[in-house]
Amino acid sequence: MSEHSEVEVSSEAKAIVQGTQLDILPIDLYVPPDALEVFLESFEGPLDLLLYLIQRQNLDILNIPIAEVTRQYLQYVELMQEFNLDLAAEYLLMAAMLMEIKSRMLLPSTKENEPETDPHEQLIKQLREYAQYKEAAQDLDTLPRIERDIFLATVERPDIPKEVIIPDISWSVLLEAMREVIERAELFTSHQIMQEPLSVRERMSLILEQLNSLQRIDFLMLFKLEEGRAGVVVTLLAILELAKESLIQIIQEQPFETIQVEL
Amino acid sequence: MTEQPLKNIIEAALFTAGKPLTIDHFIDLFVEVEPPERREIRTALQALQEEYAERGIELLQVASGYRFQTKADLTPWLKHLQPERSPRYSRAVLETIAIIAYRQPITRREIESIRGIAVSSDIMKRLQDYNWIRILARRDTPGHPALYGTTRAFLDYFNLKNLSDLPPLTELRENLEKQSELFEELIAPEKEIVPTNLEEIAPEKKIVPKKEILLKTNPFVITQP
Amino acid sequence: MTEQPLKNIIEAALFTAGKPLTIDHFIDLFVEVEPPERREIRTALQALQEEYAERGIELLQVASGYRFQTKADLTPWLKHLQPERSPRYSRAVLETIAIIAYRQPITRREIESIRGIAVSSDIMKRLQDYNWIRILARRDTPGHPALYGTTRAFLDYFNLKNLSDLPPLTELRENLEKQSELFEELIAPEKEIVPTNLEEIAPEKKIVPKKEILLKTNPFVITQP
Repeated sequence: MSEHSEVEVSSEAKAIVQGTQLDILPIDLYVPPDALEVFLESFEGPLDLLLYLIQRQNLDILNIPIAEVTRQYLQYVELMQEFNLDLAAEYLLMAAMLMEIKSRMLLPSTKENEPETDPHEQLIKQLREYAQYKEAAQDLDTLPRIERDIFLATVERPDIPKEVIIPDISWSVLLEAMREVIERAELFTSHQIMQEPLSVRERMSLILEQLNSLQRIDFLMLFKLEEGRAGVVVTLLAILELAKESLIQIIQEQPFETIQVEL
Repeated sequence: MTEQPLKNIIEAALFTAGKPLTIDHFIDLFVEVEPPERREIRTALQALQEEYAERGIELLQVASGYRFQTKADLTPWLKHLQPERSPRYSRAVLETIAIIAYRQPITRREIESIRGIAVSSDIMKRLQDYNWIRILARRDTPGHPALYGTTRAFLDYFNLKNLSDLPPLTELRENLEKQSELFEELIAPEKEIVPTNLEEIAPEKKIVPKKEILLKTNPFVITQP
Repeated sequence: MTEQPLKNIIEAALFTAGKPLTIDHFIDLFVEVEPPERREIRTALQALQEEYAERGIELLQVASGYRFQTKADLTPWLKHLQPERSPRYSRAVLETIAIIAYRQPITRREIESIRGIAVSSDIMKRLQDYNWIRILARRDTPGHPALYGTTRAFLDYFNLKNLSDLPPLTELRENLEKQSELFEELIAPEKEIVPTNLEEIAPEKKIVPKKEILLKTNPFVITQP
């Protein structure tokens, strides 16, 4: 289930082997557990898995050999359990229902014990409906859309100053965006977002701003005594960090002369 | 104010508005002078459409109004100008929006029962963030579940004028038509402005709840013997 | 790739670039195919200039290249165009401002390497238009890239006294999870009460953002004998 990432591989391809897309897993293929996990998680739920099993064998949805499909389905569910995958409860429910259908088919059918809703019919109805929307989702994905296939034509209006309207962004939405960035950044190990006191980075910005207007500033002027020891430490760390990143230079022209900081 | 051909005013407005424009928008441009007739505006729009037919861009009517956009067959060249890769949407997102588009008004539970699996709050929130869906009403059943529908912005994004432009569902054509009629009525109150303010559509929306309580929607009735 | 008139490609590019384009820009559009001669591009631009002479917009050559702009005498009408009351913002905008807030002073390249995707000039310009970011200095490396930081206005907008009011990154996740639970309770009406024993067999789905990437970059390894 890949609900948490926008970028994903083509939904049809189950795997890529030596550059070739495989839509169906070869039988008797040794699959490393990690890859199997990915494969199983590429299903959007039990209906999707069932559809896959049915379509893989070119079976008609209306006429599924329940016994065989149930057997295969249970195999996958067992695999998922074996690998301790977080198995959505829907998968287990489906397993229970398949077994129910299977056992019902073994019993002689009598009019009295026929339930109002036959689970077999119910399942076929469900599968057909889901298959429809799965297809609709694929169709939707192929419609021409903004940013990918078509671009909006706009023209500057140089004579009228553009009015800037700040969008209404809520605090929680911003935090959520940040959380996603962290998740993504962790994939780029060389760019780990380090844990760093924000006050230092803020002070770095402030120092750069001061230097922007003054070019050169007395080192001691950057410290504010009223901020206390913690403030001094933050300022010092900020200066050192800026120097380390070669954003500022710390200069002392003569011994014992005042230390200067400049851009 | 000098005399200007209506067509040129409409053309320049379309290029600078940054959003699709309706006939009402064009009328609003004429504050100090007598506004043109709606009929004249329609004629001018039609003339523009014809004049741009053979160009690199075209004048198209989408759900929220008229807009100029590039022709789809120029994409291979134009994509080199776009630094941002266009987003790709996960199957969960696409299936959920497809179900909402074809089956609206629909509750989250109903979506879940079609998909056979829980729909995470994250997906619903994301669709609202994209401004593709909104809450149309609440069902008068216990819990008052929200009924979701698609927005004009959704249609705009997929280059559609209305819901009936969606590719027909296999086998379900007649049903769909009935549903779109129903939907057209529901969507009618929404006039010019697509609610872009998310708080308006979903006042309760805050943070993506990542926790899905599964099992809460069991689409299958298992009869106990 | 089908054959397209050069003039149409140039025209569509000018309308979608969001900045003036030079002849070099046009040549860069032809990545997969033989680029046209500069002379041909100039001829096409001239043809476009003539074709737009009587329209509501015109093709002009400014210092940094060619661009379309509206004719000055249409200003009286265009000034009545209502800007969108609540403009849309993209995830890219949110992510970019969040990264700048946490990692300032930072260059655009560095933002891109954290996001793993290009950051368009448009986004940087918009954030500067909002007065949320500013250029603090320029790094003393080739190209002298600008170093961005957040402004007072940014803090004010989000009601922060200073940057250290932002939650530390490490806590951000846990907090969000807690808030999500709280939120789940708030929207409880939509939710069924799940017996606790069911929750045990329904372990919550974990987020697996790495999975897709794994599948893409590290497909099944078939061991060769």
